Amino acid sequence: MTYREAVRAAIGEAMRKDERVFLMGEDVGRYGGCFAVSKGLLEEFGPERIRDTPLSESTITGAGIGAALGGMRPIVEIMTVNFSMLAADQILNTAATFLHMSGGQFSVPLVIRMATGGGRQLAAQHSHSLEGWFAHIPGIRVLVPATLEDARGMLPTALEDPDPVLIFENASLYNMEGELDENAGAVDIDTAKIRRAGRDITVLTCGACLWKTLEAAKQLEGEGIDAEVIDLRTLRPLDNATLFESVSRTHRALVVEEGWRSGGIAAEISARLMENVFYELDGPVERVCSVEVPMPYARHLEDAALPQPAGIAAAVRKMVKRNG
Amino acid sequence: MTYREAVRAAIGEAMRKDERVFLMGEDVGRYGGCFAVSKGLLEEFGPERIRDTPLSESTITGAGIGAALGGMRPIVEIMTVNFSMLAADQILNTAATFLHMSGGQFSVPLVIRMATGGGRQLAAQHSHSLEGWFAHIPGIRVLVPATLEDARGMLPTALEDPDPVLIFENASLYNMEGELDENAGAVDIDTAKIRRAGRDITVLTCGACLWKTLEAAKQLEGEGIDAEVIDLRTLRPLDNATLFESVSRTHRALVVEEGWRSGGIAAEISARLMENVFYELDGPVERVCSVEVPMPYARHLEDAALPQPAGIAAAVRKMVKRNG
Amino acid sequence: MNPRELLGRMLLIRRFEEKCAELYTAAKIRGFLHLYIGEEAVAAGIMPALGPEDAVVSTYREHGHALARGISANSVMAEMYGKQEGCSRGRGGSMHLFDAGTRFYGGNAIVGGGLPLALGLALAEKMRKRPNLACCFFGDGAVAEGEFHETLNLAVLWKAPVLFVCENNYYAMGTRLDVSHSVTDLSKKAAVYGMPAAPVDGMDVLAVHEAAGKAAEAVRSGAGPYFLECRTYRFRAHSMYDPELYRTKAEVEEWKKRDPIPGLARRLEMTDAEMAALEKSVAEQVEQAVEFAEGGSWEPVEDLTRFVYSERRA
Amino acid sequence: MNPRELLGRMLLIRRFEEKCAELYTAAKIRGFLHLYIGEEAVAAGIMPALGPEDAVVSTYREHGHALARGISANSVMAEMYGKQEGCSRGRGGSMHLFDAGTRFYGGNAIVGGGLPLALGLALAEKMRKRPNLACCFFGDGAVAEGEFHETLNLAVLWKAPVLFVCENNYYAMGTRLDVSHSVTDLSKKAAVYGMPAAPVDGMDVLAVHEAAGKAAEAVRSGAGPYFLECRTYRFRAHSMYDPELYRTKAEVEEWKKRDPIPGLARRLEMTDAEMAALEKSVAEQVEQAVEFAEGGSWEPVEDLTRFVYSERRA
Ligand SMILES: Cc1ncc(C[n+]2csc(CCOP(=O)(O)OP(=O)(O)O)c2C)c(N)n1
Ligand SMILES: Cc1ncc(C[n+]2csc(CCOP(=O)(O)OP(=O)(O)O)c2C)c(N)n1
Ligand SMILES: [Mg+2]
Ligand SMILES: [Mg+2]
Repeated sequence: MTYREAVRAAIGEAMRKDERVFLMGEDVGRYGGCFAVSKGLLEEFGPERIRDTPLSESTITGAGIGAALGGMRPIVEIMTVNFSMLAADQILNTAATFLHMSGGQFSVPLVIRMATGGGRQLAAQHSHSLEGWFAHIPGIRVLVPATLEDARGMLPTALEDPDPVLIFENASLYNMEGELDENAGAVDIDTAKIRRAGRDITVLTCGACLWKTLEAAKQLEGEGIDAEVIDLRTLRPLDNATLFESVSRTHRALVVEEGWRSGGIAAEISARLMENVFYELDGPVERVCSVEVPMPYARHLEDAALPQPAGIAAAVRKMVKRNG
Repeated sequence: MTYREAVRAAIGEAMRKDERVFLMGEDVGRYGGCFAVSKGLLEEFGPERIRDTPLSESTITGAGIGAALGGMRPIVEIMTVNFSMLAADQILNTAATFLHMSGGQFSVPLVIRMATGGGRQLAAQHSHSLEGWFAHIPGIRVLVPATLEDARGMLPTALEDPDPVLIFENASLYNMEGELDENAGAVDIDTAKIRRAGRDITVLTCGACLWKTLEAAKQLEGEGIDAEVIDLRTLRPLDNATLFESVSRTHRALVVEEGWRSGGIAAEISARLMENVFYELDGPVERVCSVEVPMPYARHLEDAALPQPAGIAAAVRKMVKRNG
Repeated sequence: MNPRELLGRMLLIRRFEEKCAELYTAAKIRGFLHLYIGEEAVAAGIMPALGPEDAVVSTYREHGHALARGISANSVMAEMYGKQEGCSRGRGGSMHLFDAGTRFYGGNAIVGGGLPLALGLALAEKMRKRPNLACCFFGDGAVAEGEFHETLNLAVLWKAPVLFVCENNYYAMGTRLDVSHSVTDLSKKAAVYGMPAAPVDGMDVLAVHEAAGKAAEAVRSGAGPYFLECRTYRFRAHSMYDPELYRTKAEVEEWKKRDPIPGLARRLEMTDAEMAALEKSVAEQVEQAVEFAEGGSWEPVEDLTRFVYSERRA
Repeated sequence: MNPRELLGRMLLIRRFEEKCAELYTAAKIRGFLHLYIGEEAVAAGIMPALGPEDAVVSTYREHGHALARGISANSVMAEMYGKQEGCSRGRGGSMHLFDAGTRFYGGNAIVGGGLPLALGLALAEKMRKRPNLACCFFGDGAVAEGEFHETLNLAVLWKAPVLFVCENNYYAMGTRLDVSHSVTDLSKKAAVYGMPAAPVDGMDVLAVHEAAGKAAEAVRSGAGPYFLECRTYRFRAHSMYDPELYRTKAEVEEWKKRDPIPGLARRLEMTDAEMAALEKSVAEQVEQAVEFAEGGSWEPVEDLTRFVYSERRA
């Protein structure tokens, strides 16, 4: 089973279980989804519930908010995060504020899914990783499923959430193969998870970078460096407890993210570690992020712009040696 | 002279000096500007150069990019930052990427001004401070004039910049009175400035929070605490040198910003201090930011949500005592 | 609804807002205050066409909509005061009146931002096979926003039961209709999406009332959305900060001759005594509302971070 | 431009892109690749109406626009390869062809994103009192975006010299025209803003050529924008990943009968020998372009952060 199929299974099951759930977005129906995620769902559920829309990101998102207020459980697919800026107003000014402005009267049980990430030579307008940036906004929840289990299990939990949830699926993961339990289902969307236990350093990451980090960790293992790898899973709200506990144990932390460095989620985590476990740190928390450049098309430049296992390993090595 | 008049003088002078400069935005002309900033300019320059637009934030911004590419020096006014989300796509995907995507052929000498900030009981959709958030985007420059001098002097320098510059004017400053030299003119837009020298702690801030911080510093002075106050002025790119030098001297740092805490500019500064002056720190860098809540209307709740001098002073006190 | 009731509603809105203006000067009400004075015939004329289960989406100039929808003057006034007895607990203020009981989905301070919401609410009604519609108020200025275009297109494509009510008061802040729009006949703009669209005299509550009834019926029949352009005028400034540089006093006076309230009173041949009685009952309501608001309480500051997220999972 | 030249341009675009498809399979070209095959009559027919000082704003399906505008096949191909000899230095790729020399303001990968740009470019020409126009290409899908509405309104309000060229190929990815638009007559949608708007057979380069000439002249006369809807069809998939589930082979075949290239060749009564000569010259250009790209160089990785900001102040 692939990550793509895990997402598809999650959507299908949710729609079978709850007739309030429907999917809408550009090319989710006849086309089968830009990344073939929703392929076959139109045939099963029909065009009312697998709803193709025109190119109108802002209105699709706003209509999702309205439908959620009206008692439905919409899943809005914004084809990719790159187009989410067109819907930014509805997300920040309406979805995120509605419960509050109404003094608690109206919650917005809306799920917005979007593909995110670079690495496929799609250049400056099609390679963003803005999930960490969206995590700035109070009133929404931000999920980053990195595993098949989370791809399968975060959506149903998100649909149970009374508030708006954004799910970012890294497009480079759709083809990832793996095993998934027959009974795999809803998972929690509150906690970070230790994907590899270790003693020497905590590496905090999410999404596609989880796999790059695990690759780096494996390499480091051969060199006698034992890295703990934490999958953040939820970028808003962050699971402080798990983060702080781990770093208090390993005394070193590196944050790896695919977003641009300045003002990304890595900065926030670094700041929180500073505030909360400063006296546990053997050295400064460091960051490996994307280089702050609009993504270049050329392969070698794109590779250099994105976090890579080698760079992650090098950063860890430097940190562990520094205060070895 | 007021801050408002300083901005107006800057616009007027730029337009007199360079016929490529023009101002466009909602109600900049006949209405005189939502905050009366452009009052009188229509009479002087006429409707071609003080150009009223319909409510179309995305297209106004995009047209500004186009006009800049076409040889003009547009100043686009987005009435307030709250509406900038409607223009986010043009800013992030076009203005910020154009030079790069074109391999250096086309730069975008566009200035976008917007009013920012809360504190006037305008509630959840009209009180944002997103300047720190915008500072995430490579390819743009982000300015936050806090003083009359900067209100007067940053605009002309921004207009000389070949790349897109965003200027955030905190609306609560427009009525601020002060002296301004007759010959006041262009100022640099690269450096942070020490607004109050001090020994015990560095407080880094910008915009309207500068004044709250200076108020706190005054209060602390009476208690024998000598705070250095730095006005960041430019949020992208940050003036690392000034920041690091100061904190290396005082060994303590507090960042104060009006934006929401998670993922704001304060987080980025904290992370940079961590990475660069960790071994100089006597204790963790702390943050005083807005509480992460859509802004409530009621006065007492809004006051509690925003950074206030008392809260800033309390944070400093705690930090200085901790490792006194 | 009979014409006398319509008159009563308009008068309530008028006097309520006059009081608000006073209270603003007294700093009891803060923030932005956008008065509806002059436009009362629209809210008063439209609302009777809606059923209790219909959804309403409004703007920041929504006191009139809220009162006409039946939200109590008490809770609206308390909201303006920022008291927790307000219809949005004091969190929203003048621009964000909300009421679950009447399906009033708020004052929205983002121009045009409510349009997609109404589409979604209507879609929900349709998918749930309920006979309700969503009624969406917005101004002439909002018509220039991209979301107007996107929403009208989708509403027709999906045959969504939306009643679009454009309150064309000829200005968006200081921007005159012909500075906002290359073609000022807004009904024509709406008709091009393939929906029925008609202008109506927004200073004549009976005309609005009739047009709304017809429009709502058409929407409920399943034919899809309907666009009503109510041509009206605000007698007051855009908000309390507006020096009104962009229009002449003479223009305002000309429109005031068409004031919907005395206009209807004349048509109904109301006697002085009848008018006085009506004024008195309205004044009592407004006074009561002020008393209620004055007597209200502040939400404890410890509760600041409530309502960012729901307190229970759905 | 004479019809034979138009034929030559169309053929160059066709063969160039066929080669690109091949090179994509060979992984020499990466990322997204959106082929224009079938739509060549639009680019070939429009461009001759433009002067060298006019500005052009394009989409991600812009190889045809770039070549017809006169950007060399060499530099376009090198761009596809990601080489620094490419027209965007290898930073842009297929979706972001740029060329200052011909005022080609790029491939834009945000649908509808180029519309405001063209408006601004046109405004600059007007304010600078220069006689040039901005020509803006976009698809039927883009017409649904809010920016379409905003831009057309403003273009008329400002009498901006924009030539809007809508390439209506009946699909936006897999979304058929009538799923995108409540009213599928796109010229009608544009006309409502108060500008001349006309459909033209986008499979007939001579018709496009004539219509473009007329339209450009009208724009240059100072009358404001003009909207041309070129009805056309893409013969290939949306991009290289598209399994084309949304349309039938028969539909595609039906349109192929109207292929603009053999169509024009027949009308010009080209002999086999003439066609062979033309093919040969085109093949040489394409081959040369591939050689040029192959021989190009990679930008040093140390230069990664160049072009985020300008290297000099203006
Ligand atoms: C997206 C957005 N842009 C700008 C504003 C500032 N603004 C508030 S009201 C207004 C005018 C709106 O005019 P119209 O839609 O005609 O409504 P009216 O005020 O006349 O009732 C403007 C520009 C806003 N609130 N939202
Ligand atoms: C704002 C935005 N939304 C979605 C996409 C993804 N996308 C790329 S092309 C396309 C279809 C555009 O159709 P149309 O405008 O008709 O142009 P065509 O591809 O047919 O030439 C879509 C949905 C995008 N690039 N930009
Ligand atoms: Mg209006
Ligand atoms: Mg198309």
